[in-house]
Amino acid sequence: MSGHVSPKTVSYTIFASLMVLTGITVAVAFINLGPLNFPVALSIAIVKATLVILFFMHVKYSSRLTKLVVATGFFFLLILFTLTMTDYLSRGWLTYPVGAGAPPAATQAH
Amino acid sequence: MSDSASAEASAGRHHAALQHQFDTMEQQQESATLGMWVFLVTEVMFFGGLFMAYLLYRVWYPAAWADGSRELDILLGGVNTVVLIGSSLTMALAVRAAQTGFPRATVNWLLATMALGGVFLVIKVFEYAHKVELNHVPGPNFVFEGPHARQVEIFLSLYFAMTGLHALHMVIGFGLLSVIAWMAYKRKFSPEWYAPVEMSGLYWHFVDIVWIFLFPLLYLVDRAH
Amino acid sequence: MWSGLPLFPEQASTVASQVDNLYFFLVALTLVFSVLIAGLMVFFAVKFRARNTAQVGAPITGSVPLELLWSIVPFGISMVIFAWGATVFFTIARPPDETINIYAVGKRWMWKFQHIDGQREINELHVPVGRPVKVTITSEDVIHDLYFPAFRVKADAIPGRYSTVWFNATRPGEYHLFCAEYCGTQHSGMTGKVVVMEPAAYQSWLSGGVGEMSLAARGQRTFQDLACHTCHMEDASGRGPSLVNLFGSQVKLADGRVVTADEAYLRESTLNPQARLVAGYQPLMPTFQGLVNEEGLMGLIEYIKSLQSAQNAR
Amino acid sequence: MTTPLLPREHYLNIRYGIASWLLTKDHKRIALLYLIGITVFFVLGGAFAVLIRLELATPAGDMVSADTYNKLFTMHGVVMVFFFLIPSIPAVLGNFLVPMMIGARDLAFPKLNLISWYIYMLGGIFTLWAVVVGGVDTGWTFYTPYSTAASNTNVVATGLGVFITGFSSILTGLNFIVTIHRMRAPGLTWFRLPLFIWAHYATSLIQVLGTPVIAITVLLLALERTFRIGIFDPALGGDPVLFQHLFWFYSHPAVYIMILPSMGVVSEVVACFSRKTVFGYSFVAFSSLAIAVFGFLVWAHHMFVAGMSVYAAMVFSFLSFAVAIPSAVKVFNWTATLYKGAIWWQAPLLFVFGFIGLFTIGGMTGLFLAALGLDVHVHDTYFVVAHFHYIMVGGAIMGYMAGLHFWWPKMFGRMYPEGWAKFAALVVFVGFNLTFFPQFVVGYLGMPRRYHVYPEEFQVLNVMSSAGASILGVGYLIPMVYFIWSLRYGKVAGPNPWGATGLEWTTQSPPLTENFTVTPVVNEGAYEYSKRETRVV
Repeated sequence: MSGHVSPKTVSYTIFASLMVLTGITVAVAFINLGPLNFPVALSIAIVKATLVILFFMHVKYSSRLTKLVVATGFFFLLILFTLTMTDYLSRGWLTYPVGAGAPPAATQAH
Repeated sequence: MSDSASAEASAGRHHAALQHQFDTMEQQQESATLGMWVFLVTEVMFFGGLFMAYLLYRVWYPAAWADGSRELDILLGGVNTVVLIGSSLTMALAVRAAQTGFPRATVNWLLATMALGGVFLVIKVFEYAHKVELNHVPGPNFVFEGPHARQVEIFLSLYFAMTGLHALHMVIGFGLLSVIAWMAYKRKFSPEWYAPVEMSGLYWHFVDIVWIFLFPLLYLVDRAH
Repeated sequence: MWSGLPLFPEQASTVASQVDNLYFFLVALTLVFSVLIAGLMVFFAVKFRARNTAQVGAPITGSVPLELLWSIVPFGISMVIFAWGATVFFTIARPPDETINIYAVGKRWMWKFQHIDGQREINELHVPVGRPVKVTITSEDVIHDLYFPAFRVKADAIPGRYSTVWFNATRPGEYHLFCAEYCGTQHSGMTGKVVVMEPAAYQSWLSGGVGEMSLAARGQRTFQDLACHTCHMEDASGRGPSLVNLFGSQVKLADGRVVTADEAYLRESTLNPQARLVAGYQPLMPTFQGLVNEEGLMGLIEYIKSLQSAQNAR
Repeated sequence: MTTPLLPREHYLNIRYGIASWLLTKDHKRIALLYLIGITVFFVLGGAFAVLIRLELATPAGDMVSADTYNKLFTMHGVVMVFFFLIPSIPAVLGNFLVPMMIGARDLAFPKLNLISWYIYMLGGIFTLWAVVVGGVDTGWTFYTPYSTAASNTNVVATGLGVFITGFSSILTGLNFIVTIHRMRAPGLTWFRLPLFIWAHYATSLIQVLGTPVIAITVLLLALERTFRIGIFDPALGGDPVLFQHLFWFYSHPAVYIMILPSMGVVSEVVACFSRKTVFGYSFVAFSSLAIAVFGFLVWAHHMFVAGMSVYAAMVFSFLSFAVAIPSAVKVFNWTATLYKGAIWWQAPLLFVFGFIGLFTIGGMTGLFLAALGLDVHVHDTYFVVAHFHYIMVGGAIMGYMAGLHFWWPKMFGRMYPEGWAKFAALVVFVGFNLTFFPQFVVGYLGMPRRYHVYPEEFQVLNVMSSAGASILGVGYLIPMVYFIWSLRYGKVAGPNPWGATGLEWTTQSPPLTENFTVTPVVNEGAYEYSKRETRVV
């Protein structure tokens, strides 16, 4: 067996960092950052997830293949999100004069 | 094709846990790890569908999302986050104990992990029970006061779908760990072969990661508005 | 009654020929490539047929120039098709500025049409020749799809949303009208005909519906029945914003966004008033979900459209 | 030349009894279990198709009621897509051949492989149960809100069947990926792999990345239908189009799950029967991966008239044209492989010729559908029906038939009757074209799909299609008969009746349970026919 053995101190350090980040994300939730709320919360979550993946799950010390597999998963997840949102976010773009139409004269007077 | 005998055929000695389709323990271990990672990728995509729905309706109904988020108990959610990250730590230590050949420690860390997982689930049950009391469970009996009731229902639908599936994964993980702990107790693992411990560890950490996203997305977002 | 073996649909709208030209181009292209591939395959298979059991093929492994050739050429061709298709699509997707407006509601299993002048039809649609017609479509239950094969256009009727399809009919006559999105038992019975008429005949057909109120007038009656006028007054003195000159204008919302007051916005604000609340107003308006059906909504929208002050009327 | 005898011991006769099959961990036996399962579903789906075509022989709805008709085409779609086409080549030929081609004794996870089969059968039983207790009428696409709010048929049971079977597909893909990465024989580098393996690797990627999304989508659908939670229901604020996005995120790549393994078969067969290496090996190999990846970027071309944004439609249209290129590259390379070959006219090659011809038409008509302005007219008409049958039946099933004939001697040690097989290939080709070509025409005329009754002017074309379908049915029945016949009476094949390259041909037919007595060592590319002096026969 040639699995990577990480020292206990690494595990404890990672745990402590995760706790700190949890504290930060909770604290930040009570501050109104306007449109930044979501990106900040998400970024902290991504950092936390990355720590778990790299250290608790040993990906930092794993083969290139494992790294590739992990990256592939998130890459396709991103495809799902971005291409779907391409539709939703551009729905209103095609504008034509909404007054469009030639209402019959009779109904125009008011 | 050359029919020269391969090296491992003459190697002779096989580990008891070596399956017939593999040549070496190393090959078997690598295959198991790769298989587990590929499985976790499918899990990512599985939860991905839910996150997609979450993303869309969050963009559509930001106000309802803020209202719904405020309905969730940040204290319980926060405690659960700490508990689950703690269980990830104990899991990592269990794997380390198995790698380095300390079966007693392996069992103990696994039991600690299961205990923390149990705490998480119990807290989750209390959260759900509270929602049931308030008729906040989406469906025909759903009641919610406020201007965005219908959109909040979607938020809570997603809340239940996401946390419910997550909890289901926890339950499965709990079952897995009990088997692994028993095997460790029976001294089935050694520094040469601890694949099941490592696999369960990967699974458990994955479940933790899902929660790392669920917590801010469901409990925290737009709370300050 | 069937008339032999039809191979090609009638062209009865301005876009039909555009769509068909692309179709002919692609048919020709398909023919060229199919004949090329099948021809080469058969030719090689016959010409290089093994003469004896010991024969092996020539040691050819590949050719990068050839690979590049048959990657780049098809890519170029496909980009031409893409651009062409997108251009035609844009024409289909964007109605002209001046159109005759008709509302359509799909309901299992019928199509209900409302003309601005008040005529209502089921599974039949009368339109004049030579004038662009825009149909605003929605559904009362599941997804349907309003399809005019002779005009080469279709659009899904989606519950809770408006979609549009437009066409400019070129030839008087009767053509099929289909539901093209599966909707249950009588899906294949959700058909009808679109009758394209000469302008004069269309005018007399329009005025034939004696006693029918115009759609806007019906909407006005709904407006009063639902007591909308008690809050939405003509001047801005009501509890709700005035609706005069609202349609087509830019509306500032309570959360700071600005939206265009189009059909979809008016529909949403009736059914879910707080979703996009106008700045400066309290969230007092109740939902009218269940109190007014899709056709009633279309009347309301048409009524609101008609509320243009004199200087704003186009 | 002496007639060879069957080997004394092989995977089929090493153990007898039901338990030795139902508890087997041998990938070859599991492949045969799958073969039986998918054949049953193929016959079932075919029976639904026969009834559909009979009904459509006349414009009136005179044979079955509208509700029955709707259930027929739904069940035809569900059974054929989820229970036949998706598992067909990977689970039968892939299961049998992936370990043999890479010189392994089994897949990496044999137990998981058996579990996959049980999961597949369990999903199948759920679906059959749904059929027996009344069927389902939503179309295989399960579009909301019809499936959640309107249909009163067994949507949840069928959905559950699809959900369960999805896990079988995922686990098969996972098993292949790990096996191909970790179990290759010494010397078998990536660029010495048979193209069949490349194709299955690409297929597995799609299975692993796409299937979970359909699983969660179906789950949400079931929740929506049961509890009215509102995620897809416009009446509750949800978006039915979101369902379509999630559904097609899997279901479009799923088309490549069906076609890619067929392409793998075609590469093997073309190389073998032209006694040449595949032209542009690395281009064919990478085009499989390109198809798998690009296949995930194009799904919304199923939704151009579904109310999506005009700009998103343009993005998806553009990407759809991009995915056409690797497919075209493959077709050109196969054709070029024939050039200066020593073409040996055997039945598998005839099926492959059918594949190439029909796939070319199917692929080219795909361009019609990717072209936005044209798609508006032909979307949801019989043009689409014809197009995807050219891909799935003309492509995927033709490839499956080719592969089944090509490896039949390896699987059972006996030859199928060559003359009958050539005849069947011809019948299938003729019947297929007669069935589906008229549907292009009737589709462009504007006949919508899923129509129980239709205007009378479409009748001639529909009658042609129904007549073709009966020929096609016969074309599929003939092989079923002679395959079964050959199990007992076929000529004994010997280890390598085609004189083919590839590790699977270096062992006895049928192979031993552990495939190879000694792990083979590979020191050359996959298709070194030109180095061979004589054919083995």
